[in-house]
Amino acid sequence: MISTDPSIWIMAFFTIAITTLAFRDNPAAKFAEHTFLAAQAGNYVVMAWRNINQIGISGLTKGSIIMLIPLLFGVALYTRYSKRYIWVSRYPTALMVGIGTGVTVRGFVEFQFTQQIVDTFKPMNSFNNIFFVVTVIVCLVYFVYSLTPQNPALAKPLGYISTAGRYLMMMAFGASMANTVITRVGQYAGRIMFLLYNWLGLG
Amino acid sequence: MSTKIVRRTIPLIITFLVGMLMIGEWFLNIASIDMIAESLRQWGVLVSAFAMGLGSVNIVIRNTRRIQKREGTDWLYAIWLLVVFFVFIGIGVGMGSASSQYQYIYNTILQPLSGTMYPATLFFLCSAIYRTFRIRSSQALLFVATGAVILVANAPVVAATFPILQTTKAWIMDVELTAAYRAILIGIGLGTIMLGFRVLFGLEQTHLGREEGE
Amino acid sequence: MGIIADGKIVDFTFLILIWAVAALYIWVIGGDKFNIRRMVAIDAIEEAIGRAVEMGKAVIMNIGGGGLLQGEYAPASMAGLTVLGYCAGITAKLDAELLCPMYSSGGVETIPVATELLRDAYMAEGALDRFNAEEMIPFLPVQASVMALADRVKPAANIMVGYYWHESCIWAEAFGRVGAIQVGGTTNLYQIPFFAGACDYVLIGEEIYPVSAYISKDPRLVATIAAQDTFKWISLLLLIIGALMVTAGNTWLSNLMMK
Amino acid sequence: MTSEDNTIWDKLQRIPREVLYLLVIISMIIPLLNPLGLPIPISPQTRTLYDSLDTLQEGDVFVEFIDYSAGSMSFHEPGFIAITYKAVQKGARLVLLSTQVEGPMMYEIVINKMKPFLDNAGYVYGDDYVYLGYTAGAETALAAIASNIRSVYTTDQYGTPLDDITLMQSVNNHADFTMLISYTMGSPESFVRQFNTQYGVTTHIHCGEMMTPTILPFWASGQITGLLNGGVGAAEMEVLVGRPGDAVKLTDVYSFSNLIVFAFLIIGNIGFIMKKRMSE
Repeated sequence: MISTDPSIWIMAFFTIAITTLAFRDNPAAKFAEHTFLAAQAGNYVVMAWRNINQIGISGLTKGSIIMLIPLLFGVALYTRYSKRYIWVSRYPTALMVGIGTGVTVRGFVEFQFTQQIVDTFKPMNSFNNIFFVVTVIVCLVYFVYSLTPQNPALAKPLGYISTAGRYLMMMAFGASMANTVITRVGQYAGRIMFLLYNWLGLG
Repeated sequence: MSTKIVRRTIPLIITFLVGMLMIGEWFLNIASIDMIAESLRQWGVLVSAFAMGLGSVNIVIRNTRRIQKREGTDWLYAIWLLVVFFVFIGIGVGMGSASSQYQYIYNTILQPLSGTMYPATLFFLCSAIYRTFRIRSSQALLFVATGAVILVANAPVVAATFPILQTTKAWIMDVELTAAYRAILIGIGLGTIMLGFRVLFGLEQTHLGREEGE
Repeated sequence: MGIIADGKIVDFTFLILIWAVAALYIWVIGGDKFNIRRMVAIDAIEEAIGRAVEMGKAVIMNIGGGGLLQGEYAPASMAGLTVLGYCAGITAKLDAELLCPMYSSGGVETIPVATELLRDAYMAEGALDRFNAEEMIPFLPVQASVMALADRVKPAANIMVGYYWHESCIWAEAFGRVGAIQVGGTTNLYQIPFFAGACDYVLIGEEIYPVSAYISKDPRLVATIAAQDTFKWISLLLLIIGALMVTAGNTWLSNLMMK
Repeated sequence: MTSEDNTIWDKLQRIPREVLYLLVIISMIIPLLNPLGLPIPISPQTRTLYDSLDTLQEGDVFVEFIDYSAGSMSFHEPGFIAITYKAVQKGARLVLLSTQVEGPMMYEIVINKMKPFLDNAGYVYGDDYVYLGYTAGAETALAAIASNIRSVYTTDQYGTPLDDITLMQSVNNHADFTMLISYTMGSPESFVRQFNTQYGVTTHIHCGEMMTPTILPFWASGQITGLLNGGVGAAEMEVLVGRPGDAVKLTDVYSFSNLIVFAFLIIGNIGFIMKKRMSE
C-alpha cells in the first residue's frame, strides 16, 4: 500500500527532486537544492551552538575565566567579513592552523612513514612479495621531483622506472574507481529501498 | 612597523608555538606540556565550532543581496532558503537538538536531501564512465581493465560462477593496489611533514592572506 | 622512562632529521642549487588558457572544499590557492575570462584569500579594470549546481587543484561534457581515480605540493622539495636493504625502526 | 553531420544519459523486489574484525564513532547493527559518540531500530551504553578525546553531566577503551593516527568501499585491525553474526548494477575503438 503519511511524501519528493538534478536543471531540483543548503547550514549552527554552550559557556559560568580567550578567538573569526578588521581573524586562524598542523604532522612520521616502510620489509620468497616490494619502490621513484641524476646513462633508466610507476598506479586507480561505483550504488540503493518499501509499500 | 608585528608576526609566532607544543606533547614525556596541550586542544575544538557558522553568515549575506536585487524568480528561492535556515536554528537552538521537534524536521527535510545528494553522484559517475573513461593509451587500458575486473568480481551473480574472478580481485586489492597506494602514502607523508615545516616556520603564509600594505 | 616517549625514538629522530635537512638546504646550501623535474600538468595550464583565449571561452579554476582551518585538508587548499594565483596571472596577461566558483560547504574562509590573490594578480598585470570579485567568484548552492554553470558558460579549460570529495566526479563530468581541457589534482586518494580517468592531465597525490615551488621558483620552497626527495631516496634505500635483510632472515633493521 | 559520423559505432557512443540513468535505476529496483539470496564469500578483512570482536569480555568498553551521514545510511546502519549485536552478545559496554555533524540524528534512527534487542539483552541507557553527542573539531577533537574525554564532553546528548552517568565514571581516556570502531565516510586515517599510532588502542574501521583502497596499506601493516568494506563488508558481517538484513539485500543490487556499469564501460570503449579503426 502506498503511504498516507505526509512526512513520507515530503521525503519522497525531496529524494526524487535531488535525483532529477543529475538529469537536468529544473525548478524542483533548484527548490530542493536551496532547501538542502539552508537545512544543512542550519544544522551546522545548531550543532555548533551545542558545542560552544557545552565547552565554552558552561565552562565560563563554572568560573574558569580562561575560557574567555577561546570564545573571543571564536568571535574574532567573523571579522573576515570586514575589510578593515580582517587581520583580527588571523589570530584564530593561526591558532587553528597551528593545532591542526601539529596534531597531523606529529602522527605522520610513525603512521605514514616508518610503520609503512617496516611493513614493506617482506621476505622475497614468493612472487607476490617480490611484486609488492618492487611496486612500492617503482611507484615511489615516480614521486621524486629533484635530486635526480643529470647523467643520461642514469636518467634514462630512471625515466623508465618512473613511467612503470605510473602504469602500476593507473591499475590501482582503476580498482579504486570500481570501488567507488560500488559505494555509490550501495548508497543510492538505500534511497530506492526507501521509495519502494516505505513510500510505495512494495516488497 | 608595530602594526606589522600585531597583524602578522604575532599570528606567525602563535602558529609556531602551538604547533611545536602539539608535536612536543606527542614525543616527549613532559607533564607540563601535556597540560598546556590539553587546554589548547579544547580551545581548538571550541574555535572549530565557531568556524562552523562561517558558511552560514556567508549564506545569509549572499541571499539577502539576492532578495534586494529581485531578479526574475531567483529571489523567491532566496527567501525560502532563509526561512528554512531560521526555522532550523529556531527549533534546534530553542528546543534543543535532541528534542522530538528537531528530530522531526531533520528526518523529513534534511535526511532525504542529504541522503540523496551524495549518492546521486552515481549518475554523474555512470555518464563519466560511459563517455570519458576511454582507452586512449596503454595506461588507460590498464585503468579500464582493473576497474572492469573489480566491478564484475563484486557482482555475486558472476563471481559465484567464475571463482577466478575472486582470486584476481583479491590479488589486485591486497598486492597491487596496497603496494601502489603505500608508495603514494609514503610520498604524501613526507610531503605533509615538509609542509608542516613550511607552515610552522612561516615559509608558507597563505592561510594568513596577503600583506595589505602593512 | 626517558624524556622521549617509548617506541617513538626513531620517529622523533626522523622528524628532526627531515626538518634539519630542510633547514640545511634552505639556509646553508641554498635552493637555487636544485632543479625540479618538468611537471607536464602544470605546463599544460598555460597551454589550456591559451586555447581558451583563441576560442573566446572562459577558464574555470577551483580549489576544492578543504578550506584552510583543518590541518588535514589545509595543505591541499594552499596548493590550490597557489595555482589559482598562477592562473589569474596568465588570464590577466592573456585577457581571458576566469571564473573561480565556490560552494557553501567548501570552506568559505578561502573566499577572502582567493579574492585578494585575484586582485593582486590583475593588479600586477595592470588589468585591475577587468577585475570584478562578484562575477569572478560565483557562489553555488551545492556542488552539483555546477552542471548549470557548465552548460551556461561552456568553458574551454577547467583546472581543479585542492582537496576534493564527491564533487571531483561531478565537476570532472560536468566540464568534460562541454569539452573543456581538464587538469586535476588532489591529495584525497580515493578521488584521484576520477581525475586520472576523466582529466587530460592529472597531478597524483603529493604532486600538488611541489607545485608552489615549481611555479614560483622560490629557492626556499625548492629547497624543501629537495629535502623531501632526499628522504625519498633514503626510504628507497631502506626499503631495498630492509627487504633483503628480512629475506636473509635478519630482522635487525625492522626492530630498530620500531623503537 | 556527414554519413560517416552516423555509423553504429557513433551511435554506441551517443546513448543519451537519461537512458543510462534509467537503466541503472531499473537494475536496482529488480533485485530489491525479487531478492536472489546468493552466497557471500567472507573476506580476510571482515574475518579479522569478527575475530577481534570475539575477544571482547564482559564489561569491556567498546567505543563506537557514529560518523556517517544520511548519505551512507544504507550500509553503515546494517554494519553498526551487526557489530553492535556481536558486542552486546559479548557483554561489552558501549560508549557512542560522533564527530560528524549528522551523527546525533543517525544515532536516534539506528538506536530506535535496535531498542527491542537492547532491552532484551537487559541493556540500560547510562549503565551499559551511552551516547555523548556531537563534537566539532575533527582530528583535533579525536586527539582531545584520546587524552581526556571530559575536555570536550561535559554532558551526554541529553544534558546529563558525565559524572552522573554510571558508565562514564570509569571512562576517562584512551586507557579505558578496549577497542574502538569508526563508521566513517570522512577521514578514517585520523582515527588510526590519534588512537592506534599514539596509544596502541585496537582500531577498526567501517568505511565506504571507495575509501578502502586508501586504508588497505594500514590494514596490511596491522595499524588497523578490522576493516569492514562498505556494503560488501556489512553483508559479510551480517552473515557472520547470523542476522542477514539490509546489507545482504544490497549484495543483490550489486549483482545487477555493477554489470550494468560494466556494460557502459565496455560499450563506450567498443564504439570508441571501432570508430578509431575505421578512421585509420
